[in-house]
Amino acid sequence: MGSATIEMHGVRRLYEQADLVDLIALDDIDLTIEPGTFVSIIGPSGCGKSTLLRLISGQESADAGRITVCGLTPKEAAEAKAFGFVPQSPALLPWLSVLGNVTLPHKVNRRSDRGRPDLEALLREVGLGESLHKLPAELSGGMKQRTAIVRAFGLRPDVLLLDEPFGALDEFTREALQEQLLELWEQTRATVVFVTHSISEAVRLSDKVVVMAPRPGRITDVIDIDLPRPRHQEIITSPEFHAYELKLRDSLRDAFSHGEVAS
Amino acid sequence: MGSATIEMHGVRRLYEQADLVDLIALDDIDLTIEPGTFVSIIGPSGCGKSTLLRLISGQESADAGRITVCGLTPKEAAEAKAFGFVPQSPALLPWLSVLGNVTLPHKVNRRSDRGRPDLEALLREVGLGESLHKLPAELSGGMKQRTAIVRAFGLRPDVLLLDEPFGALDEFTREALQEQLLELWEQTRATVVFVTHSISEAVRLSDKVVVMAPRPGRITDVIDIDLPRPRHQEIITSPEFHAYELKLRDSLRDAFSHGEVAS
Amino acid sequence: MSLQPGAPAGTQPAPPRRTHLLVPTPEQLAARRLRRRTRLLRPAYWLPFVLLLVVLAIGWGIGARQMPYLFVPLGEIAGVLSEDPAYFLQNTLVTLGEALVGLGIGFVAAFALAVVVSEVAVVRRAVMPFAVVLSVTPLVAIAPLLVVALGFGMAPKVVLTALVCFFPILINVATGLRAVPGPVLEVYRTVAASRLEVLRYLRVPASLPYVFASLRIVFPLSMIGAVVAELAAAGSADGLGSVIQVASSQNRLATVWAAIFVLAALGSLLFWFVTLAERRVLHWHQP
Amino acid sequence: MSLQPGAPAGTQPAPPRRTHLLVPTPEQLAARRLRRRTRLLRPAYWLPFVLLLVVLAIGWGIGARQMPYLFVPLGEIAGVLSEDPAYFLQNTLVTLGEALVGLGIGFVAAFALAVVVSEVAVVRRAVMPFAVVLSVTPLVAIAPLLVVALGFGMAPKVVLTALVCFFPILINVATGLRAVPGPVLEVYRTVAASRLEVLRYLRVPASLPYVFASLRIVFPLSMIGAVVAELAAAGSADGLGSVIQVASSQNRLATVWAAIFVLAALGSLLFWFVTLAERRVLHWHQP
Amino acid sequence: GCGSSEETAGERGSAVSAERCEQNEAAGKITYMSGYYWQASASIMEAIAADRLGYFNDLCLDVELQPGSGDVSQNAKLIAAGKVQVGPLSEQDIMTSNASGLKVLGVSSYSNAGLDVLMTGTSITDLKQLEGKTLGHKGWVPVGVQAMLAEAGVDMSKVKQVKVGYDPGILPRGQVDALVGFVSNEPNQLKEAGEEVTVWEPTDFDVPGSLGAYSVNPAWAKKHPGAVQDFLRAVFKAYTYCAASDHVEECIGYQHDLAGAESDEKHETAIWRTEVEVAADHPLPGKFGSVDPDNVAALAEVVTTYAGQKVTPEDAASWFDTSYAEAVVDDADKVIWPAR
Ligand SMILES: Nc1ncnc2c1ncn2[C@@H]1O[C@H](COP(=O)(O)OP(=O)(O)OP(=O)(O)O)[C@@H](O)[C@H]1O
Ligand SMILES: Nc1ncnc2c1ncn2[C@@H]1O[C@H](COP(=O)(O)OP(=O)(O)OP(=O)(O)O)[C@@H](O)[C@H]1O
Ligand SMILES: [Mg+2]
Ligand SMILES: [Mg+2]
Repeated sequence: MGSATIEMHGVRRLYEQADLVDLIALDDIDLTIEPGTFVSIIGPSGCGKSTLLRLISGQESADAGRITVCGLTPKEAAEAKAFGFVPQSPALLPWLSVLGNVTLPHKVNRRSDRGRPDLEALLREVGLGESLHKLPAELSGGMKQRTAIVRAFGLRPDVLLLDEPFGALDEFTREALQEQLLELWEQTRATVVFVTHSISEAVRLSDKVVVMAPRPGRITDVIDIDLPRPRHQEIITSPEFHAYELKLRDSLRDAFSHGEVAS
Repeated sequence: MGSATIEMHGVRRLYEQADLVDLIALDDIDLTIEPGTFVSIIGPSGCGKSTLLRLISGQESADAGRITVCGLTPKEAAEAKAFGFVPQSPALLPWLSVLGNVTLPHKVNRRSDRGRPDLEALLREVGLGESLHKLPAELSGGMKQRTAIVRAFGLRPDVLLLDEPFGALDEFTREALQEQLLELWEQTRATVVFVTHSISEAVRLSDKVVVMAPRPGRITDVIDIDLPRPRHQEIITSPEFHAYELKLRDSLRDAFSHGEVAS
Repeated sequence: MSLQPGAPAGTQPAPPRRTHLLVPTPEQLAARRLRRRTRLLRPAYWLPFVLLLVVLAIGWGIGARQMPYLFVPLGEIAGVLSEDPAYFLQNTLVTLGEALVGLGIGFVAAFALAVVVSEVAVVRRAVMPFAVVLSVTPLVAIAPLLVVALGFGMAPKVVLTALVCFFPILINVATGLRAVPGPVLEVYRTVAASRLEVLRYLRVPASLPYVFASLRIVFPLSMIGAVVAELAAAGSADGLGSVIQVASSQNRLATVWAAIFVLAALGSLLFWFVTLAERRVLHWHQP
Repeated sequence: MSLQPGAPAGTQPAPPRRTHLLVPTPEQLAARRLRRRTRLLRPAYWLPFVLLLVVLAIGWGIGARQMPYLFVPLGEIAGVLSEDPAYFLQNTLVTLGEALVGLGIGFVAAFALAVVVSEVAVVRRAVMPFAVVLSVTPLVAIAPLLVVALGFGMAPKVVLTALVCFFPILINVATGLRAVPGPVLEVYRTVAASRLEVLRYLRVPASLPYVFASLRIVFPLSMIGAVVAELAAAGSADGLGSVIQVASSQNRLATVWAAIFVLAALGSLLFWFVTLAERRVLHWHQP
Repeated sequence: GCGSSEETAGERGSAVSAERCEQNEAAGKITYMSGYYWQASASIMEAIAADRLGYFNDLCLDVELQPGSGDVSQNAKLIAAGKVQVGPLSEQDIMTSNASGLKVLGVSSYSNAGLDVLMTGTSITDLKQLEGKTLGHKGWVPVGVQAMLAEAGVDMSKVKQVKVGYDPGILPRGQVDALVGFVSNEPNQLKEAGEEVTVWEPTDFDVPGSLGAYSVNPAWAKKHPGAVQDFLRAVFKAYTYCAASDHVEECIGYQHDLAGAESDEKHETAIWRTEVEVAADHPLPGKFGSVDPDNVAALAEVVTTYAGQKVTPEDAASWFDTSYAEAVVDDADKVIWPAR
């Protein structure tokens, strides 16, 4: 299958509220994500970022519009094991070691056309070589999140979905993990959809940043980030980087005021 | 009593670990905080920031050195109800309304020399006027955290201690709350000790930033922030602000590499 | 306030633009309302239950024919109940009274001990091992002795019921009193709240969900305790346990089963009652 | 990797600089080790318990003098136990055997039903109301009927014990199977894990802490169930319940109390055994 | 017979013809359940002795002894359900059981005297004095005692009835003023404890009863009449053997082996001696071990009056069959041994 295009046309998603009124969580979403690109999604809380990921991965169905992943419906793509997913919390199984947590998805994901990568090597690469047999409770927050990332990468997915994976980490740990994420991505060149709250994180990582606004959840802006790769840490002190940050900040402020968002 | 000086001399704090070895959580801390100043403490995870706050507020005792708050020992200062505390999570009581949560500390804090401020007005001031009688479960994260801040300010404390109060919020909500915190502080001019992970937050808020490093927990740098007040949101796009950010980043990077910190 | 975020969706009286909400037409709304209201009336909800009920009733009927000295046709049981409802009502009230008084005493004792135990380490270390021993002792075996000690009437039944209910309440409440999150305790410790204040304002309210969990266990349990006491220890011949004993000694199986059914129904009712009360009282609590 | 954070303190073999640790001198270390090892031997730990034990024993002695038809001097009870330990041992083994077999059967049945119930909504809606009814039914009242249906020997006792243990296990396991956090489920749903795989790899392991919680309840409960069955049902004259019944009919109070003490001790032992096993098996779980 | 004598018991089939031995074996395992554990009462003691003396074996009967819990209704259910083939049930219990649908057949008894008695303090000299006082029982007042109280003119609505446990000490302690018991049990216990009580026996008020009665599952009895006869033959022989003063100690020994070290030999001996004595004092009008039809008719009336169940004399007669017992006792009231 290789890397994958994601296409969304006129997608809408409703949730029936307790008062029987339908909440429009996503409205009129048109989005094409080129194969192998790194796309960030940024927007205020409640603008439908997580809902968007759930639609792409086929966990929920759209109420209107069309979504395809490599030309398949999301459900078919999931059956074909196209996805890797990294949630906000690492979501590791407390009774399995780091290695066990990383290998378990393979047990339920035996796809004929790709072998299992050397997961131990991958873990060693992100600095978990000495922690292969530790339990999650013995790990720091950053180590847990790295395990969750390797778990997703180890599947060699066509599409990697990340829902605010670094939200709970401190600034420096976060930066270190961003770097590792980029390196892994440059090896595999999967299509990445990355949800974040952080402006600088979005600029640092992405080819393209999708800005969303809430009420109803919609796309207000798509900004291309033309910074050279590989992007190392020093890049964030450069004026170009700062300029992109300001641009994104302005765009986001609009999204916030439009949405009259809750804080 | 009015606003208060905090003085620490040669303070050390040990924790006995499971292997019977003592961990030096804080070592040789010398720090004087002038009355009415806003001091931020920044440093990697595990460098002893929370421990420092617990020592100042008298919840734990130092194993060596001397701490005074307004000339009193921390325990005496707590008895004299000198402190207000805002933890990382809002820590509201789920069975009390917003107003109930804010007034309860007064029931246990009847100090003769200060009346109870108009808490409803204070809540209205931070935009919670329509939510006075709501339960915490009905509030957004930002609204909860504002309630926690008013709970501490409502005590009119001489010393306000905040332990990463905005860690769980998204970037824009965070900025809005920073602004409100500054306004409240400018009204009362309490001495503030503010723990944070965020460089830009430290620069935006503080008169002085204390940089700490771990293993053992210690102070590596104290940086004065000479930016004019009141500082509104626009300030963060200014070049002076950016320069302070870079300076703090460098100082912090040293703290990280010195400490060989866990992520 | 320069950048004051508004309240979240649905909580403001009437925001100017509500295009994020798709208000249904009155007809749709009526349909949805009906659908929700009649949710529990939909066959998918009650049909499985009713089907199993029918299967069990048929099984019972076959059992009654195969083993007439064990099962009794349901019609006969219903007949016994409808023939003299006052008899069953009166005995039910006796048992219920014993159960509730015993539960009340057990609750007060267990709650008080839980508070002491959670505040005073010395008492905890002294008492808790005995509480465990008490919980694993088959109190049925002690019931006859209790009658000897306490005479006839309600006393021994109430004491036995209280003992049966004691341990689950103690354990749950002791856990609940410790359920105040660390940061909350820190906040109130920095304002030098006294132990009593922490207990009153933080620990006791925080323990309520645990209290209700224990009540869901001990309300039906108290009925069982009272019946066991009546069966094993009885004094006067009142109460459903005595009804069972006497009827069973006279081979009036229909009466035995009628009493058992009444007990099961009453226990279910108490269970459901606690669940309902919990939903009312703990509206702030989402498990 | 340009900025690869190291492992946290204490987990690396030997970091070059460890000034953040204050390694105590060998003497200090020995003292600390002794202090920790002997923690449970310190009077502060055992003295309250022993004091209460003494108080209770004295109270018992007074009770024995005041109400000789109720309490028996502890010496006499010890005498009965030491006179014929084989008799108590043999009867204890009988009761324990009944209890454990019943528990085993109840566990397998309840666990299997919990899995079905948590996977199939139709079965849940059909079965759960009856499970509640079963839990509030005083099974003691049914015990004599069970003997008639199942004959002598272990069968009725085992069945009663299984019934007693059934509900706590069902409720706990059904809760435990739902205890997989949402994000974990999402991760495995995005790789299209089958229901069976989710059950096997996620739900069943996640339910283990709940399984142990239920075992802590039902291990001692199974002993109570077996004793109740022995008390209420005819059959062989073996088991501690029968010992209590016969001795009590012959007014051999010392034997009655000896059997009750043996039961309480055995129940405590089972409780403690489960707690220990839990700590072993669930080393990954911190409550 | 197989040529064995009374003295050389112990060889399988030694007291029975080969043909009858085969028939008895065809009856399969016969479960006997006692009335109340291994108490040395009539209808329990001799069953234990018959087993230990090898009488069942001599008759090719495969008998398994089970201890009962003392719950009469449960014993009746077990016999009716065929879980138990033979067991003690008093004649009045046989009537109440049949009246409530449990089919059991009465086949024997030792006496028309009942064992249920009422005990009071010595200050009670007339049962009428019990009005306004408390009477303790173990769940219900036996019909014999009820009939006796009625004979004495006691208005039962004026007597407070309470259920009590096994400890008879509550009578001398004054917790109850009268206590229902067994003539052989509680009075002996209290005497041993040095307490003085008055024992009121229904027999003295001409109230009918029964002692040591056996009942069987009717369907099984119909299929294996020979086995029923030979079971009665064995226990009757054992009863006669153990009733002899010289053998009491031996038989109590057998009982003690089953009941275990905790059993009080002195008390059990007193129970056995008392019951044998009552039976000897009130012999049956007919053959030893049979059922007295007049007694059955009288009991039917008592049951109808005091147990609230309508039992006509005709019904009652149909629930008993005295032919099994009569077939194994000769006209001199001697048990026919070996079987013919
Ligand atoms: N299962 C659901 N049922 C009802 N409403 C839902 C559900 N899931 C999401 N919503 C609503 O849909 C909107 C979008 O939710 P979503 O979780 O996608 O936002 P988000 O952008 O991921 O927010 P956050 O940054 O807080 O994670 C919100 O208003 C939310 O309340
Ligand atoms: N009660 C305690 N017992 C033992 N060790 C402790 C205790 N509290 C803190 N420590 C240790 O002391 C060190 C400092 O902890 P502290 O919580 O003060 O760090 P921090 O700077 O607040 O970290 P974070 O940013 O993660 O909150 C850490 O190594 C921690 O493991
Ligand atoms: Mg989200
Ligand atoms: Mg901290």
